[in-house]
Amino acid sequence: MKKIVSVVLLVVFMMVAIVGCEKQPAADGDKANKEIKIHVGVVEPISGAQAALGQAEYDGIQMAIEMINEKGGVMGKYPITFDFADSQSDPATGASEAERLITSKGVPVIMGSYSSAIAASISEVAERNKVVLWEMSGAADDLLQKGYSWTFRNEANASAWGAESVEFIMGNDAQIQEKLGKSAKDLVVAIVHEDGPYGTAVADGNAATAKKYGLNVAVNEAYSSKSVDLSSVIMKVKAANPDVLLLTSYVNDGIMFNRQAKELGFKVPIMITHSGGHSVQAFVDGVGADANYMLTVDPVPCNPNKDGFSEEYAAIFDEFVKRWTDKFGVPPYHHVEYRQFAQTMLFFNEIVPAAIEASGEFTAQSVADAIRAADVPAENSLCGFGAKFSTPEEPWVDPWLGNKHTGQNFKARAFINQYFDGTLVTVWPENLAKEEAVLFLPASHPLSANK
Amino acid sequence: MKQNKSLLILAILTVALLAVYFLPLVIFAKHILILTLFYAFLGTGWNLMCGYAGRLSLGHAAFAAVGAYTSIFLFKEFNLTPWLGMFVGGGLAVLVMLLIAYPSFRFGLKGPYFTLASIAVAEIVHNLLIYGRDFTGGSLGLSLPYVPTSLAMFQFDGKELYYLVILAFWLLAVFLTIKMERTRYYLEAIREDEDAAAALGISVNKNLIAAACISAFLVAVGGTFYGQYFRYIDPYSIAGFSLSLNMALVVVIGGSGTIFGPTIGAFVLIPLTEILRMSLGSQYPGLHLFLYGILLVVCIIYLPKGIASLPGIIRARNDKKARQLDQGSEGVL
Amino acid sequence: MLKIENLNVSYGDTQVIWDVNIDVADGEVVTLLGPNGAGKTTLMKTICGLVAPKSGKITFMGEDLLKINPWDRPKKGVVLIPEGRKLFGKMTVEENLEIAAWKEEGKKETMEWIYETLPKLAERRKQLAGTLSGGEQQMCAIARGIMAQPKMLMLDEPSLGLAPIIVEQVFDLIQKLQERGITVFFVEQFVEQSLKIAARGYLLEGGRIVLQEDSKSMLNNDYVRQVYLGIA
Amino acid sequence: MAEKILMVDNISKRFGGLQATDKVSFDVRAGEILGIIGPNGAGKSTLFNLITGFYPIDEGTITYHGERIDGLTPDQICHKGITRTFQVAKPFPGLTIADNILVACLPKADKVSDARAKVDEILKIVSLDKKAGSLGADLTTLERKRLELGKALATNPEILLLDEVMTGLKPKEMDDMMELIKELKKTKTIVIVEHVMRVIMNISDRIIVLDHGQKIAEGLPREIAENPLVIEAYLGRGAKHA
Amino acid sequence: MEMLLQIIASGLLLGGIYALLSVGLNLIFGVIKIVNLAHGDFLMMGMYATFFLFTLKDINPYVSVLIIFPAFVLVGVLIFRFIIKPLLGKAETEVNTIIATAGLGFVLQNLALMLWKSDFRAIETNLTGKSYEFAGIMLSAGRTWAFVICIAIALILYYILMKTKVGTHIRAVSQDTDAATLMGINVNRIYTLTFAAGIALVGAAGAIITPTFYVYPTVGLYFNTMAFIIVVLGGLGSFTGALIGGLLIGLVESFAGVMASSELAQVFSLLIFLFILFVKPEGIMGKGARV
Repeated sequence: MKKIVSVVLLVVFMMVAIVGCEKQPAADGDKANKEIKIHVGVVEPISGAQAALGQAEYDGIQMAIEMINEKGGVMGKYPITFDFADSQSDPATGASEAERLITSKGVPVIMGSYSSAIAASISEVAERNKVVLWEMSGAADDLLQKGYSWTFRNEANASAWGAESVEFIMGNDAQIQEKLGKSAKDLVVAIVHEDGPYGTAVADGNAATAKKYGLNVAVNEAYSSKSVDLSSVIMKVKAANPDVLLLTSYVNDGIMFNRQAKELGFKVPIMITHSGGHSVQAFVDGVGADANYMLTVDPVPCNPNKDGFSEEYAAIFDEFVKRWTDKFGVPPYHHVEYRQFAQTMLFFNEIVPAAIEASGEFTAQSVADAIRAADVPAENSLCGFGAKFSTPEEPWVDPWLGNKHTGQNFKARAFINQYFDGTLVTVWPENLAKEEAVLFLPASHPLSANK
Repeated sequence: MKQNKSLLILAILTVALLAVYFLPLVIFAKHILILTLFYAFLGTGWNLMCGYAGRLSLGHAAFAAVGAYTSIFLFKEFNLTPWLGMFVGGGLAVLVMLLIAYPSFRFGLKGPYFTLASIAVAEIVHNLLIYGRDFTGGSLGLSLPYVPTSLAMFQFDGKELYYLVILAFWLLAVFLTIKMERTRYYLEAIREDEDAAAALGISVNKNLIAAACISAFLVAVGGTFYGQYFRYIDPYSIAGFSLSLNMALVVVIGGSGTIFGPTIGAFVLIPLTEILRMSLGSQYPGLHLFLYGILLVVCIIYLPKGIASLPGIIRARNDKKARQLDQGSEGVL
Repeated sequence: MLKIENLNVSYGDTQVIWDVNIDVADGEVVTLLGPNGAGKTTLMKTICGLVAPKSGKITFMGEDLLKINPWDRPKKGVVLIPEGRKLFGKMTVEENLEIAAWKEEGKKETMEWIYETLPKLAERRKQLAGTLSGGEQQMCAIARGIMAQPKMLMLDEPSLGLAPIIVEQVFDLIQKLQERGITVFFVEQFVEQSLKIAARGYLLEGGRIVLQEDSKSMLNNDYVRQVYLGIA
Repeated sequence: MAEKILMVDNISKRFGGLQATDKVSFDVRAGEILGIIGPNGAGKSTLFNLITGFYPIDEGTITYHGERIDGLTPDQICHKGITRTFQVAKPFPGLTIADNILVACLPKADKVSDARAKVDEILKIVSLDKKAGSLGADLTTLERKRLELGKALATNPEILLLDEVMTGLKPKEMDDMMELIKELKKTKTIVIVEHVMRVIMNISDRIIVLDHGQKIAEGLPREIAENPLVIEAYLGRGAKHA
Repeated sequence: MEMLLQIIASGLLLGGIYALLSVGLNLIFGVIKIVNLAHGDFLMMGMYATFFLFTLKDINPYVSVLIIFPAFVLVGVLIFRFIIKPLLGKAETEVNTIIATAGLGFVLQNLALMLWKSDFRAIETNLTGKSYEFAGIMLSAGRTWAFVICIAIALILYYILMKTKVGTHIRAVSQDTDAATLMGINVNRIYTLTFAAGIALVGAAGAIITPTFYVYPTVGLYFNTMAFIIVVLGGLGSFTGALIGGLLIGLVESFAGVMASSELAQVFSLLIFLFILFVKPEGIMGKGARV
């Protein structure tokens, strides 16, 4: 029985030996030492269910850092280093790993983190440790409704994406009148979404905006993205015979929806999808030519008209596309890797220099101050919109659902992109649009109800 | 094991683990220790029903989820301190357990059938948590409102107090297990032979249901701790299959149906997974879990009764050697 | 034919068979008697390979049986009809018989003989074995053993749980087996009836052979009379 | 005549097509040893299973000290004071012998320590004190039988139902066991199912004979031994010619 | 009315897929009586194999079954020999096989992750997205074929089990291993064979569903629970039962999905599962029923 005690003790002390008795890194940096080291933590899921997109995001972040470092680093003199951790697609593991990066590696900033659920758990850790979470993809609205002061999101919240698609339809009233013989506000709408935080938030935006315009929402159906069968969802939607389908899904279920919709003979005049599953290469690989003319709502403009960017950023954009294509053999998919690239760029090119200039140091406090003080013009962000963040004192109230968001970039918006020849191109808003939007699925598309 | 001996071991371990508290550990090491004790605690709860009574459940995450969701919901909506919410959650978990345990034991559901039923129940809870998004936050889960360190509200800024709390929970759970000597014997008897146990005046159903309820209650309390510690819960983490499986792994690898087996298992497996992930996870995605899987398989093949059986095996081997030496040239067999 | 020398068998630390020596000659009917738990079933299982001995030797027709895989022993001619019949309850009677017939040669003839000898079975050949009555099940079990065309058939308590009239039929059947040239080695609790059809008997007590005699002397043995026949 | 403490009245039990117990009635009197005999499959063990609540009875009643006990669960019946052993001994294989006995002592002990105190005493009675540390799985037949008896004794019953405690024992061991049972008789009432005629004739005060689920005879040992019906049922056809 | 028929048709086709997935599991669970938690992960491996055979060698998924089946037989034999067999026949067998196969699941999932990354991969064959139309009812081409193949496999298995010698031996072993040994059956060989066949069948199922599905390292997780539910529902070792169980669950999910919510569809099938487990644990077709 002594052995039981000894096993446990042995393990405790082994652990102490392995991870324990290092010196606590000085998390806040030594203020006397003015040497500025830019070291951040990156958390993405590269194993588990969400690994596919998590890996792509991580690649995007790495490429941005690589490009900045080639030029000597931030402001040309402070090279960026980072520690990476795998969240294993699990919120609790994400939180653990973020905590490890913060406490063992002393990072003042965490970047990441792919899913809204993981973002939610990491934001707790960031808040407790007073470390900045620069959230680049967790889009669910709830994330910033808790009054946290250390989590910042540059992108539009998910309900804004949902609002955007309805606004886009309403903006095309004349065309609808002509084609369907009824006014936009008489359209019958079906909302279908995966039941994760992101899909739910997008659908909330869909529904709230549709309600605002008095549209008839015939179906609002959630399903699990892990489901192996969507035929019942499709049958339900088909029975409602909608004019518009607003769909939010991940890649796997996006592919499956497309396949099963074809199999079940579902047809619809207008179909708008909301990023996630539809704006990535794997989707195009999965559905082939069916991707063409699909409209997607994304938080970034995809292959936009570069006239909207400053010269410097237009050059960075070109450089990124070239590098990515060279490295991976395919052009970058904007919804994932470009998004991360753009926001990483924004952070190190606009926010961090401001922080260093203001305080002479790179700490969580200085970065947070710089984010709150930032007012980045749209042309200096590859995201296509400027940056100005709400604070706990002055939260931003979204006009669709009326929720208060702190740390949200309230200049952020969503974009309408459309597939042409397998490439996603910005079609809305007009200043970044490269092509004109095709609102109605052309008759050649297998899901089209149009003649 | 005699009760006093077990209590002595528990005391030594507690003192040792308290001593660790004063070591200058980096925060992450403390985090691992907290996780380890958390799993040791859950495992101890799981062990009562699944180890002693031999009813293998792979759905205990359902009870952790009921505990965590209840206490956090009450905290958020009614500002009820989780110290009390914990008991409400535990009570609800017991109710859920009764819903499955009563018919299971009544209809004599055993072996893999019971295990599958437990998985089904956890899946149902998982799906309902997502479906009931108006109350549960759906798949995004629930976050705790931020409160600065407050003993009354079970919220602390550093790791230290969480460590002490989970140490206390673990201590109580193990202490309870030791003190439930009579029930433990009954459960073992039931596991070994239900009819023989009944013939000796042991109420099979009553004891099984009692064990199941205590087990569910402890795991639900663990769920509340999880919620308070991470300040965030979502169906995937707390009602998912992996939490259920981890509870079972910790106990089976440690030694199921023994007082300290779950603790040993947790102290071996949890630091191991964390260290594996820390050292390999970011460079080679998947490698750490790949190795972990291999380790589980090897461990189960060579130590089918868990690590706790190791001293016994070594002793038996020594005895055998000694006997062979005694027999000298006779030892042809 | 069968020769068991110094056989010792243990379950874990507990030895249940001690230095047992048994000989069965070709064509003989031999019975193994003894109280429940004396180790008779264990001995039978050891011969068939369901239990591995600790030490000792079992030879069958000059061949070392212990070197042969348990599942190959029926092909050597050693077949056991286990205690409790162990029929495949979810299979038909015919399937149960078929399964034991490992060789094609003589299969048809054997089956015909069985159906002739046991007309009840012939009637129920398409019925699931699990739905037969106890006596029919025992007959089916014996028939199944015969289908393997054994040189030596071993039966473990064939009369267990059967009505006296059925027990009689079982004993009749055993005698018919002998007429067919099959060596029979069987375990029984009906001492008197067993000794009437067997040429010789062994008495196993506490894992040891305590008596081995021809049937007649055994029937007259005081000890046997007193302990097993209840005749003071 | 001693008090009739257990009365079995007209009980029947059917399993599918098999009438395992057919309108059996008898009573058990305080302080006696009642022997139950019959060929294998006669329904002796089923009878025990019915009395101790392992199977629900189809019809009839069982009364113990004036109280109906049919319908109670096995553990409740054990608490009333009736304990049985199993024909195939059921040790708890994963527990030590001492713990086997301890488990049996526990239900009627106030404290675990009280039960523990009783263990040694019972181990001595059944001569297993030297094996206390072995696992239940590692016992010989005799030891299993003894353990079975020890466990039953540990529950301190008024009526002890013994199911074939002699089988597998050598004559010398049987004698020891018989002595033990006679010793127990001083404090307990015993119902014993047994195969070995010598034993049953020797120790029983009364005997009932079952065949095919029916009671075919009841009486003193001497009467039973001479009953031709019994001889035929029990010894089979051959006995007639003996 | 058309809607109703469509719901039934879709439900049946889904059920066919479910039944197909659980055939291999049924064999293993029914004969060796162990819970193979890595079942879904072997399905995943089968899907990857199909994917690569199709994309790299241009082999039609249905044809690739001819390659996958024997390859998986080999894998099954090795896994049985080195992982499962050492665990059999002990008091802890039931728990330990669950833990060991869970570990095996970790190994397979992460092996796939390391080898092939975590991307979703899907192939497009001439059946993908196609359907057959019958009086306004749409039948997914891929699923219809999967359904037909499932029935065919069930029939072949039925034939093998009922009419061939090895099939009889498998049934004998599943009922009583000792008696089977006494009848001259090598139980170990039958176990190996059954396990290997079970693994190969799930690998083949992977090939058959690939045209209508997609693969990624953890795709097996969802199927696992479903497959077990169906096996238990139908009754162990009963292939007609598994088929009926699969169809039942397919119908339940189809109806629940349309009438209530697709999110609740699984809850409904789980509740039915629990109900059957409690009141008729031998399964719908269990007890006395023929294989």
